[in-house]
Amino acid sequence: MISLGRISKRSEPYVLAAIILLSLLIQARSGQFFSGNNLVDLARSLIVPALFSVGCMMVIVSGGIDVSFPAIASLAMYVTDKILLASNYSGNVILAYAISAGLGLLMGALNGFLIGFLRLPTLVVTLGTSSLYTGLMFGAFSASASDVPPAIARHGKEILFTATNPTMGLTSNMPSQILILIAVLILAFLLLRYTMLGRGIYAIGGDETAAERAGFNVRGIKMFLYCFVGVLAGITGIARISMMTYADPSTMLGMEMTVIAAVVLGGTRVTGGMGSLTGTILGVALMTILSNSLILIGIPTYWTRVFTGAVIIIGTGVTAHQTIATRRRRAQSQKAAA
Amino acid sequence: MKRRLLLVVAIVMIFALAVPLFAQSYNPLNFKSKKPMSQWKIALVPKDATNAWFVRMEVGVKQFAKDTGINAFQKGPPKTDAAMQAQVIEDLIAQGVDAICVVPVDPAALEPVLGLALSKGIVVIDHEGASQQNCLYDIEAFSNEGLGQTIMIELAKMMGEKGVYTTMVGNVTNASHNEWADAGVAYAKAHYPNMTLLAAEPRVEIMDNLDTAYERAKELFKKYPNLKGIFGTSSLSSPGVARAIEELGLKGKAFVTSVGLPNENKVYLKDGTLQSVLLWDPRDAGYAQLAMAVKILKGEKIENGCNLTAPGWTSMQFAPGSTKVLQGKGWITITKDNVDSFGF
Amino acid sequence: MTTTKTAATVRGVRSARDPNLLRLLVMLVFVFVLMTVLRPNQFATIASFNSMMRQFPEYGIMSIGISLAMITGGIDLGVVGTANLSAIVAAKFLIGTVPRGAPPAQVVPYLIIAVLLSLSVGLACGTIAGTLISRFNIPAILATLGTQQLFTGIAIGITNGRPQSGLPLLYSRIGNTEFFRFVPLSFMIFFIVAVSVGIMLSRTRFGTFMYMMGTNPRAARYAGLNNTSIILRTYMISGLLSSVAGLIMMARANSAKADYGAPYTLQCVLIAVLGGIDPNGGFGTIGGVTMAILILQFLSSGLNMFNNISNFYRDVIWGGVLILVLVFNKLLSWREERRAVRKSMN
Amino acid sequence: MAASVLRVKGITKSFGGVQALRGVSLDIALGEIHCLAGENGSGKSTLIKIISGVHEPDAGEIEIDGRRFSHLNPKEAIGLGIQVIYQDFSVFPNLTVMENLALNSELMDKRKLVNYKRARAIAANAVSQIGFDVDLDERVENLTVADRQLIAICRALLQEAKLIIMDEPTSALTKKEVKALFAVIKRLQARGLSILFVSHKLDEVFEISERYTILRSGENVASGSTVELDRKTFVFHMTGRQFEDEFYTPSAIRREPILSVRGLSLGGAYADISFDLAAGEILGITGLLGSGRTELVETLFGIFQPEAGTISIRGKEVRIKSVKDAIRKGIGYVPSDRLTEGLFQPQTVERNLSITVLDRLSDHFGFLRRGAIAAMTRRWIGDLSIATKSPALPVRTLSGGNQQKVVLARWLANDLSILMLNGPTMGVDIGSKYDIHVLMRKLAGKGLAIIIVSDDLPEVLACASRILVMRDGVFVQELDPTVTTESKLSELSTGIA
Repeated sequence: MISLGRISKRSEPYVLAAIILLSLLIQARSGQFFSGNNLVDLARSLIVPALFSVGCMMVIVSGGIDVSFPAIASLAMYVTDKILLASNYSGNVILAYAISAGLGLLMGALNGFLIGFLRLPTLVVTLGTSSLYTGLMFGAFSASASDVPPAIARHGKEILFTATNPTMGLTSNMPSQILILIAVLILAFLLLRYTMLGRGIYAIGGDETAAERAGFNVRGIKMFLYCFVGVLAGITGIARISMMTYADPSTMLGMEMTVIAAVVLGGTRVTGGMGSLTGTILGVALMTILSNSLILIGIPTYWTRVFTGAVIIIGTGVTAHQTIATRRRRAQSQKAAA
Repeated sequence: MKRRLLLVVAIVMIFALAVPLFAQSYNPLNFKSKKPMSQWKIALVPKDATNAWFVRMEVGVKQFAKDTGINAFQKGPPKTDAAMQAQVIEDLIAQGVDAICVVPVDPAALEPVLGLALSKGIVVIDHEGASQQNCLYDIEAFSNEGLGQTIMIELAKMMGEKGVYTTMVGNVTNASHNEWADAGVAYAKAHYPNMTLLAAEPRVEIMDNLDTAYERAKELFKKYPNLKGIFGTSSLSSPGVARAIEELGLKGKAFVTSVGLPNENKVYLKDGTLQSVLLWDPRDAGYAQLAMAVKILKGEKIENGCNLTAPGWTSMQFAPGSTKVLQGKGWITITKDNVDSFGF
Repeated sequence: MTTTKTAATVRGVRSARDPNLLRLLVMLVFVFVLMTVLRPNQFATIASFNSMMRQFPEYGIMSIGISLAMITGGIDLGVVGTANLSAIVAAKFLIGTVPRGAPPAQVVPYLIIAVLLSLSVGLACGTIAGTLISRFNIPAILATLGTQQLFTGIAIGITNGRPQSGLPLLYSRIGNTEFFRFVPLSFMIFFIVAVSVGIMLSRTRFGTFMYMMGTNPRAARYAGLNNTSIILRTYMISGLLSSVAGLIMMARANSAKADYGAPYTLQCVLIAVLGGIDPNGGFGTIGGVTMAILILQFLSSGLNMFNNISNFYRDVIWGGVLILVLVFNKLLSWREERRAVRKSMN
Repeated sequence: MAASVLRVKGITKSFGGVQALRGVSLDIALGEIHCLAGENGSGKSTLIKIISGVHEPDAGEIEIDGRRFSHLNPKEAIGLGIQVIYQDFSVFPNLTVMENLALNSELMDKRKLVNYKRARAIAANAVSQIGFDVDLDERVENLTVADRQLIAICRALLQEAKLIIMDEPTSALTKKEVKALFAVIKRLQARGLSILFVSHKLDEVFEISERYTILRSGENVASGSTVELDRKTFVFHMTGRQFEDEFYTPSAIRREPILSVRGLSLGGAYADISFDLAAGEILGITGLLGSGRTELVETLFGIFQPEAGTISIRGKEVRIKSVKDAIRKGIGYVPSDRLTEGLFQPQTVERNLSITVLDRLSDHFGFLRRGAIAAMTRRWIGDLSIATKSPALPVRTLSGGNQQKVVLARWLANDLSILMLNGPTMGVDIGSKYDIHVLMRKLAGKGLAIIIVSDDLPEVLACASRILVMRDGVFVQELDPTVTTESKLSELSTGIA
């Protein structure tokens, strides 16, 4: 049923084309892009931003915006880390994920309450809670970089396979955390596509009043959504520190803007209602490849920011231009049809 | 119109000249405090408060306060930022502290505010800010140049004094990191003819992030197969790069060293990915800064060999040609043999 | 019928707009009194006011820039990048051209050129951001995220990240002038900026256009407003203000650097929001923003007087206050709205 | 009389001291098309919300299928077979037709998961019920307004509705679409459904309904069988006022045209349009949505740039580069969508009114002359009798008619020579509509050249001195309103005899 015309209106193909072009450029400049170990390295770097982007995309689809997820992830993982260290816990890492997810849930619930029940503007609320959570982490918990408990350290050493670059003999390990990403993606896909809850998220983003009248529990869905983002952030926090076997409370802060940029780059409509997991992952992949290949391309460190800035501007510019073009085309075809 | 403009300029100039802020030379002996010791208030301003390094420094500050009974505390900006650090100092001056010890994010940016402090009779002690003009003394565990040289000597040792290397800084805007790296590169040029700096990427930045250090290192080793060594400055570079070396299977073929904390590097030192990292204990540095401030408040004259009562800081020497910069015994080299003896 | 309906809404409108200012004022007084009571010998002193007046102008001016962008329904995340880039250009010019040890009279023309240069860089940066948003329809948040990277990147690129110091002494002398040994020049500049932007918003045609376009860009177009030019001019003003802030930072630090004040961006957005600027555009006043700036400065300087309280509690209080204000505003407006909505329902 | 599907008795409701409904009653028989009429603020919406369970009445009772309730909640109401189709249709623009149709019924079934196969079946079934031909995978935002409404109707049918309440269903539809809608309504009636048709458009009320109930100021003023009702009484019941019959005979049309359009074309919208307009004339342009009428006037207003042809003002060929340019040339435009194009809803009446004249009401440096603005605002509020307590109120607190007057005043305050109005009385109650018509005629009499774009045929007939009918982007005929009938007009614009 999907026609070619419909596909050309989506932004996924454009992002994919951009990724391919960029890959070819990197390959040409370094001869290193399509080596097994480079791809594994990229996949590894993708895990954390991709985990964040799933929740971020869902929030944008619902018509909101969330800038608090890095703060939630940091505080949740930090408190978890400290609890486990203090209790000399040496069991399974699942407990770490559970605690962190639980803390994320609580923090997300505050967002959800303020946004869903009090109907406060999402950007302002999450800016506020973000400030609150980071402040708590550094103030009340006087957080600083710390060791990780053995459970997390062991988890960090679990690797799925090792990719070797045949020409140079370099090896890269695929961390097991990629499984978490895959699981989250599958879960999010099922949630968004096959549950009323997921369709409700799209419905709210399309028209909130209509959603309410149709019988969607708008408050409940928003509550769920921000809780979900919180849980996801908590999990991401543990994934991050286990991959580094080192708990640095500030390592994730400031990621919100790049993640949002990646999500929008992937075709999610800033005003809500539209967005796909495929597009989101492509957007994140593009940003990840970009930020992890500046040396491979051979851009001097001093000029990397200029390059990233230019790519954000050009990338979003193309997407913006393309949606406007689509809108125009649609208006004209409607006129023609009438 | 023109005349009015001139008038305004003239008025501004009069006010401007009435405020002496710069290029004053102060005699430390004039900073002897008239207050009893129990009323002294000494603040130490770190670069930020979250870095493990400064958390450790605060241990020294608290220890000093306990040992001497003096009201000494650490108060840092919420983010590593020169402008915010200046604001904290502004507030401390307004509160009327007796001495400010500071680890500047950027010495140049603090000149005006520290000048203000000095003009109000507040003792100013710098640490890791050898280029600072507006301070009474700058105390260093070493000279910036010396540390850079030592990191290079360590790296050269690992690399067998030959091969391609590059430098890695916390941020390209970080002043002291750049100084160490510059000194190291200069030293290599003079002493190791077989070592070459990677021309395409002579200075890599890791955004003060362990994960970025790891990712940048991986990219470097992929793009430049003959890269053999990384001269790190930030304490996050050795664990990050070591992890990359280990994962890429380059153990024994590629090397890194930097300033580093024992705990962060323990694993890699023990498994041989890292051979050594350099350290001066920030706790002792914090303790020594306060001791220095107290000496001046007491009106003591500072001479070669003065004792700042912290391990490694017991016999300070003026840097060659300077009457301001005092250097201690230096840094400690941490290897797998002594890494367990620090307890932090 | 109509009479009773509208009479009720008049009350509704008035109490919905002014009370926010009133609440901010109450909060400001509360923080002030609290700090004064807790630190009687330190907070309410001339030295402490003098110190505060030297601190907030730079980020205060940037907050005003961001507020303007937010009134038109956008946001400007590029203020700090613009400030530093323009300061660096001025610094590079001064360092490169002023002969060492030149007498003040000889330096003045160079200073004037440097200031003009820096202001034009600010304008240019604003023009770029404004063009991206108005002509290429890039969402403001992304466009300015991009320009922030771009401007900071250029600043790093042309300096290799090193601070540009060694400015002629006269620059920071003038920059750090204190009138009557108490009122810093930077504060005067902030005052002038706040008053003139306030007047621009409330008393000029352009200000009204900004509010109207921020409320409904489509209706603005049909009313004959040139949205492209309004957006462009708004970001140009924001860029100009950023470069003013950059010049102040340059005087305060006696040097310029690519990343001075990087954390200010988020802080400025928070100030604007607490100050009552509607992030969706169309509403908010400079009076509110100024009060939010002062609240933040009182909190910040006040907390610096507590040796054992981490500066991060400022973030906690700030975030908490922001949320509480929102909740409070909401509960009140709900009460009003419920009345108004029910009446307009039939 | 047949059994009642819905009977409400003595409903009283007040909001914070304001009495919205005073003992209102309504009785709808099984299979009946019943019209609920009343002006804005008469209590229609409140009554609907009470029936659908959104509001709880203070007093009175609701009887559905013989069961009595003192109040309902929305779920109960739906369960009892009551469906409301709101003015905005409450569809999800970003979702497909299929989802729009299926989601609601899945929600009612309390399903947690989505089964696309079942959803498709549900959707296909729904559209087939009224013979609606639509691509189930198309996003609703790509559909026309009329199609969106049909989707809302199909969706209501899925809920096994017994009574469908349509809240001003025709306000955004063209004449042709209204016809199609009425056919659908008749078909629903044939299946035994009852329809409560809420409207204040009298011709529609006469055409579709069998019985009517009229509310005014929250009270029943009349009800009965529609055939026994005539226009005059209807209008009187609605407004409590008597109106003169309307028509316009231009008194002072100048010979020289002020505006001449020759061969104007815009790809995909209209082609080869030529006409003249003289001062004192009211030119009516009518045609269906999509006939190119809106694009034509918006081209004259500088929103679109024509691809071919010329525009001359007072004999001089001009290029209208932008809206500002159009205003400078003395052209004003009241857009069709007051909500999104006409007004700045949360801003004050004063700002909304003065926005186009700020250039004149500010000094050399752009400073506003606030006294002059206030005086001007006061004057126009008085002149057009805009009902508002204070010019400092947000314009959204005004009724539709008064809002439209604010937009009008904005243009009249300019030194205009040409005023174009697109759907000038859409969603405006009869009283205000009458006022606006009188005003337009008065303005034309004073020498303004006016273009009205409207598919409200009686309105065009009543106001215009000359009518141009547009179809598929071209003018099909010019008519003289004094000798034209509604059916002739409708025939010409639809192309269907």
